Parts: sequence; structure tokens; C-alpha cells
Amino acid sequence: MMKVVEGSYAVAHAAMCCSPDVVSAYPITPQTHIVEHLSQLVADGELRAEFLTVDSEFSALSVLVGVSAAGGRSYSSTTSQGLALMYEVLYNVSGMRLPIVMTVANRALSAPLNIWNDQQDSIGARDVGWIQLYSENVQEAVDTTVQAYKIAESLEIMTPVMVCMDGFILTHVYEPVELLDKEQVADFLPPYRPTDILDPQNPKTFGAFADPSTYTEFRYLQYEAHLKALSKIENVAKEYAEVFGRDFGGLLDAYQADDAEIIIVTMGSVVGTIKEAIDGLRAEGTKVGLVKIRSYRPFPAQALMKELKNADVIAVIEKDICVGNEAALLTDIKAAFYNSNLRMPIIGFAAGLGGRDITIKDIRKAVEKASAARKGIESQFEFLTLRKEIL
Amino acid sequence: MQNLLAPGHRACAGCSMPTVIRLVLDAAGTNTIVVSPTSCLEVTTTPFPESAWVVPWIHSLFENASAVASGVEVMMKRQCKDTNVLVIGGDGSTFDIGMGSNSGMFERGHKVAYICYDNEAYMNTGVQRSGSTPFCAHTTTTPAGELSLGNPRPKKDMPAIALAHGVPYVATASVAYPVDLRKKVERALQTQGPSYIQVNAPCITGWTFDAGTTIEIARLAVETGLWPLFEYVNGELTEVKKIRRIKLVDEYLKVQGRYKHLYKMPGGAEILRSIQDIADKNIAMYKLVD
Amino acid sequence: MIKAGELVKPGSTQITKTGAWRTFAPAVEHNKCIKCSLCEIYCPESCIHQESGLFVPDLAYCKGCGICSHECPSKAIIMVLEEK
Amino acid sequence: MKEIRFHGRGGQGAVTAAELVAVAAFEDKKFSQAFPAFGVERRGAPVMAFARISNVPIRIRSQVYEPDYVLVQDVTLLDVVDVDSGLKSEGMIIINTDRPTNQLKLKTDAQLIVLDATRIAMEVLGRPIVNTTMLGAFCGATREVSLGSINKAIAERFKGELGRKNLLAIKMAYERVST
Repeated sequence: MMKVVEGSYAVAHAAMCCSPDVVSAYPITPQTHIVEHLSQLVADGELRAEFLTVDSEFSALSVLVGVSAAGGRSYSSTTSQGLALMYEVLYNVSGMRLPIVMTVANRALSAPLNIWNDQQDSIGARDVGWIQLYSENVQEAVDTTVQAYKIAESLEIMTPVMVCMDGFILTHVYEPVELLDKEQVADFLPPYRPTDILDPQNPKTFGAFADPSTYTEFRYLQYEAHLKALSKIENVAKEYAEVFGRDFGGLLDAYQADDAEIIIVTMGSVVGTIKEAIDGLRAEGTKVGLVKIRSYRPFPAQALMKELKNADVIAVIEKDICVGNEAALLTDIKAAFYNSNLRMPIIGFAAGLGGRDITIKDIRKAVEKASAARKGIESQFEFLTLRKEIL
Repeated sequence: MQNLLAPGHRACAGCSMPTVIRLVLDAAGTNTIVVSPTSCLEVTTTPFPESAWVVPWIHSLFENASAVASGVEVMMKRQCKDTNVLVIGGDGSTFDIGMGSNSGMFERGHKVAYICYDNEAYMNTGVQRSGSTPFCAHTTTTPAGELSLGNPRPKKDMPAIALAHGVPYVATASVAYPVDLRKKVERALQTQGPSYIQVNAPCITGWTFDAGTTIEIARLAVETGLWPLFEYVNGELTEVKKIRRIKLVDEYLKVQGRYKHLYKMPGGAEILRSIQDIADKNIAMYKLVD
Repeated sequence: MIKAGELVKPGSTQITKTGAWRTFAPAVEHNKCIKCSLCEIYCPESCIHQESGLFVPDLAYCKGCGICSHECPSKAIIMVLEEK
Repeated sequence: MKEIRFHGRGGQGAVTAAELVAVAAFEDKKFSQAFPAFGVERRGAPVMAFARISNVPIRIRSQVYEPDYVLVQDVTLLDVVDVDSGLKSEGMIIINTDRPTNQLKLKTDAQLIVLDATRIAMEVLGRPIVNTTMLGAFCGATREVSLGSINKAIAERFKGELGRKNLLAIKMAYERVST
């Protein structure tokens, strides 16, 4: 049933439909509404799960290590500083191949303290071995939550997933959302049945330490699981579309990209605003298109090349900055293209940092710069809206 | 005695920690899941692809064993399994880096028995000071020197911290008193809620003493009053192990390399007297002598 | 052979014979033994077992720490320099 | 697409008002979106919220800079916030006030609607919470959402006696601006 609800409620409802055994939570803006809603669902008896209020985000994810190793399905949600505090556990979860699903309500990192949206938090955790899926709107965050469990728990993947949704912009928006049906989700998502769990009847050692003679192979297997996830993510999205009738793309999604001369690449909620901008620009005769990255990890290099190969110029707009270099997605795309025969200019823009609004005007500015770059790149990376007057 | 810790592990010859684990597991039995933080215990018992653990065991990180155990305990409860959930960790994770997650586990009231094998410093990394290191012991980060007589601070009172959380079963134990240790583990496992047992566990490498004397050193800690054996149930002191013939701390200190500077350096004698004061205080407080 | 990423089997350190670490080996004079079992209890290597009523160290694992000898109340175990 | 900006003070329910407009519009078979101008403001501080109503799915996620409608829940905000900033000249601003209109010092050419929502709220709800009352006015003055749908949204949000009182407040405001 479609209903106007808050993004956080929709995602909490989706998590509930996945029937986690345990939810652990530590409050942090703008994630709080998600776990508040979940605790209410537990209090009302709609979700028969254990809800643990823990001492930190570090413990929130650590608790789930125990739950997952003991054979339970688990859920948590965090953002920003909380995700940073989890950093050590993030590696541990992926290294132990525990298929935990966590919503990241993307938010900027301190200092200076800022509670608003950008994606520096999850981008900073791009190398921790988790699959990262980004959502364009609330519905996609809902649908991706279910897909995430299916991907994470499939035995050939066994890799945790972060479902990234822009903080406030998606977590606090009220918009029409098709709320999921618990039974339909149960049909789509089989129960979690890991091959090994902590069980006195069949004792196993989890988390042994590996010396130089074996560590590499553990990492290789994770690397391989991510390669396998490339097709898994596509397949699960297709399967989901067949059952639920909604398709936001697999690894990526394209909008007006087929004949586009300028293609914008981006992730997250700014996709909608860019689509609006593209419609305006197209009406004026500018051939602009969009490729939305859903799966940032694993990085869909091949799929991207296929989608972008006919563009004259590529403009990457992203809500992160890798201080000391440029921005993450820009670097990744350039790296993916280097050994190919694709040689169009690729330029990048950091935008929307710390919650700075991204308007259609801003998108048009980026498109103008991209258009000019066809004749030669002036700057391959810049801050899209920089208030030079306060520098 | 059940052997739930297999031989072939890589602990130092003369280490007390494997004996502590063996005694704890013997008391707990096979229907047990153990969570361990990063420690000597972890690296010496689980070198991939081997494991000394006969019961299911999980290691995640240095500072999260209590949180992981909370998750395991919740899942056992959810599956209506009456499985013992134990944390076995060293003092570094217990007293210092894991304090936050320990506090959370205690406060949430999980039915987890937390066993700290306390060797009074970070031994896994090479004998650095921890919050558990006793007054004026030498460690590699509190070395004796012209301006230093070793660790300048007293040992953190971790049992008191557990008690302050309302942990219903709090006890100290010693590797030298296996019957007492086993009994306390059994009581901890019968407790509805968290329990905390702090076991004195001498480290031959970090404390430096003669080969073969590991257990004797632990016994001396008890007999001098420096390691009182007590038990608190629901916040009440319910049991104290009386000492038949109290010994001077000197007997305990002089046989350990970590205190040898106190016998050589100016000011050492005064420190030795104040360590005796610590023991005397314990003797009075816990009425260790009849 | 266990493959990378698989979970480790219980008690599998037994494939490593730590007896090679040893310099001194325990020698038990069984006639002095009072069967208190303290050697078995205190042994960090879990390697002293009762065999037909006698306490016998498993030299495949014994690291020669000497705890059994030191703790034996009847001095039935002595540590002897091992010829290798 | 119609864009609405709500001005209020923290605790006055501006965000709830935006949410209720979105719920009501959807009830009218339109697409809608509502979101707060996210801040760390506490009770009493000036806050904003936005809503969009459209016949097609709404994709844009930037804030509202050129609203069709502005709702001001507290006239004292006029002294500190440019409430009519970007307001379309063919648009409308609805202000809760008992001040004479010539004292409002607005820069906009847009149609001005004033009503003493506080008085209605005090009479009906017994509290100076005007967000629902203002929705009645919005509904009556703009007809962007139907009264029936607003009432349904209110009834779902506020149960029992509180819901009944809010419905009455909405009706009074609706009639006041409609006549």
C-alpha cells in the first residue's frame, strides 16, 4: 500500500519486514528516527526482535558480530561519527564474512561539527570490505534494504551491506512510499541459514588469527566475493523487480544517457534534482544524461564503461572530498577508464558538503563546465559551490 | 579433568593463562561459548588453521568482547538455548580499552560470565603498563629510571567498578587456588545476569620469575594479602578466603624481576613499605586473618 | 587441509607438537606419587594424563616449564636436562 | 508543481503542517513531498519546512527558493526572517496575525491573507498551537488540497478529542478565509 510516510519510518518498516532477530542501536542524528521507529515496532509487538540499546556505535555493531556468528539476522543503522567509531568493527565484520545489513544515513564528519548530509562518512569506509548501495529516494532505500539481505546472505557472497541514504534529505522527507508486505518479503528473502554458527554441538573457532602465510588468501576471497557480487546485485534487483514491480537499477541506472553528449555520474538523492535539471536542459537542446551509481562497492567498472562509452565528456558530481587528492568517485572512474580505449574528458565536482543544498542552477553550472571541457579540461576537479567571499 | 583446551597452543612455557582457561572450561563444561578479545590468549590459542579451543569460540576485536558476548547471549536466549556464554580476556581489554563495552554489558544485565585473567600489563605487545599494573611495577612503558620507580599509579579497582554497575556476582580468584576458582566459575554461571571474576595470572615473561614457580608466585600474591580472594553476591561481601599464615609482601616482590629496581634504587625501600601498606589495608578490610 | 576463510576445527592445535620447545623434561618417580593430580591440574599444556593410574606427561607437547615439578607436594617429578 | 514554505518557531509544528499537506495532497491523488529545513534549532527558534504538490512524481530534492505559497505561523518572524523571499508574485502568503496589514512591511506583490489563527487555536484547542489552524486557512485560500483530505490527514494524526478539536479549528479557519 502506498502511503505518505517519513523516510526513516519507511526504512524501519522495511527492516522489520526482513524479520531481524536483533536490532542494536545507538542514537545519532539523522539516524535516530529509524531506530526510534524500530523500537516502537518492537514495543507494539509488530516486530518480534530483540532491541538492544547499547553504549556506543562501536558496541552496536559489535553486538551484531555476536548475533550474526550465533546464526541470527541482524540490523543496525548509523551515520557519520558513528560510522567512524565503528570503523574497526566494519573490517572485522566483512573479514569474518558476517552478512550484517546496516543503513547509513549519510552525514558529514566533524570538524567542524555538522549534522547535515553529505557522503564523506560512507566514502571514508569504501575500503572496509562492505558492499555499499546508494539510494536515490525513500522507495529505493526501502527496496534496497530487502535486496541487501538477499545479497549479503547468499552463501557465495557472505558479505555485509551498507544501504546508504542521504541523511535528512531522505531520512526526514515525507513522500509517497509503497510499504512492504511482510509475507511477500518473507517469500522473497529466505531465512538466514549460515553453514557455520557458534554451536556447542558443533564447536568451531571464529576469528582465528592469520599470519603472512594465510592472510592474503582471506583477503583474496573477500575480493572474489565482491566480484561475484557484481552479478548478484544485478540479479537480485531483477528478481526483486519481477516480484515487487519496482526497479531502480542493479549496479547502476541511467537516465537519458543513450544519446547524451554530456553524462553526469553521481550517487544518492541528488539524482532526482539532476533528472529535473536534465529535463530542462534537454528542452533547450543540450544533450545531457545521467548515470546513477547504485553499487559503489563493488565498483561497477565494466558496467560504467558500457554506459558511458559514447559520451563526449563525463561530469562526476559527488558529496565527498578526499582531502589530499580529489573526490573518490572521480578517481575511481578515471582509474577504471585508464586501461581502456575511452579517452573522453572526465571532470569532477565536490558538491553538497555538510548539507549545502544542490540546486538545479548548480547542476547547470556543472554541465556548462563539462560542456566547455570538451574543448580542453580547464580544471579536472573543483568545488561546485564555493563561497569565495568567506575564504 | 576435562581437557577443553587442547595442547599444541603457543603460550610461553610456564604461562598461567592456559591453566586458568582449562580450569574455567572444566567448570563450565562443553555447553559453553567463549568470546575473547585480542590478547595473548587469542594469538597463542588460535593460529589459523589451528585452534586449541574445544568449545565454540569467537574473537572479534580488542575492545568489544562484552558487546559480542551480549549478541551471542541474546541469540541463545532467543533460541531458548541454555548455553553458558563466557568472556575470557586479559586485563588490558578488561580494565582499559574494553571498559565501554564492559560497562554496557554489565548495565544491560546480560547473562554473561566475564573472566579476566589478570597478568597486570599488556603482555601480548611486550609488557606495557595497563590500568591493572600494580604500584611501582616495572613495565616497558613505566620503566625504572633516574626519575622513575616504575608504574606511578595504583592498580585500578575493577571489581569495585563491576559492583558499582550492580553486577550480581563479583569475585576474585587465583590460578593457584583451582578449587576456589572452579567453584566461583560455577557460581558465576548460575547467576541470573552478568558476573565478573578477576583471576590473578602471573606472566613469566612480564613479571620475570624462575621457571616452574608460576603457581607459587600466584599463591604468594594471595598469602601476602596483595590479592585477596573474595566474593560479592548482590553487592554483599559473602566470602573471603582466610590466610592461615600471612607472609610479608617482600616474599612476593623479591622473586619478581618487575620489582627488582625497588631493591636497588634510592627510595625503593620506602616504596616497598607502601606496598606492604596496600597488603595491610586488604588484610584489615577483608579480615583475611582470623 | 583447511582452506582460507573456513572455520577452524576444535582442538586442532594438537597437530603442532610443542614438545620441541623443551630444554628440561619432567621425569616422574611414580612410587613417590600421592595421586593428588595437582600436576594435571596446573599443567598449562593440558598434557599430563592418568594412564593406568599413573600421571604421565605427554612429551609431544610438554614445553618443560617445570610447574608440575615445582608444585608436586611429594617431589615425585624432577626436571632433567634433555639429550636431543 | 506547487511549492509551499512554512515558517514557524521550533515547537509550533511547522514540520507537522508540511507533513499533513503532503499526506492530504496524496489523498487527493496527487504526488507530494514534505521536509524540514533541517537544523539544530530548539524550541522557540525560527524554523522552516517545505512541501511540494504535483501531478507527476516529484524528483527534485533541493529546498524551496521560489515558493507559490508561504505560511507564517508567527508574525514576529517577520522581524527576523525574510518570509516573502522568492515568493512568486502570483503566489500567496498567509500570515497568522492580529496586526493591521499595513504594518506587516512585506516586499512581495503576492496576495496577502491574514487571520488570527492564535485566537482560533486558543478558543478551540486552548493552546496557541496554530499549525493545523493555518492548514485550514491554506486549504480555504488556495484550494490546493481538499478540506476532506486535510481532515482525513488530521484524523489519522490526532486521535480522539484532540483530533476533533483540530478539525474544528481547521473548519473555522477555512471558513474565515473562504468568505
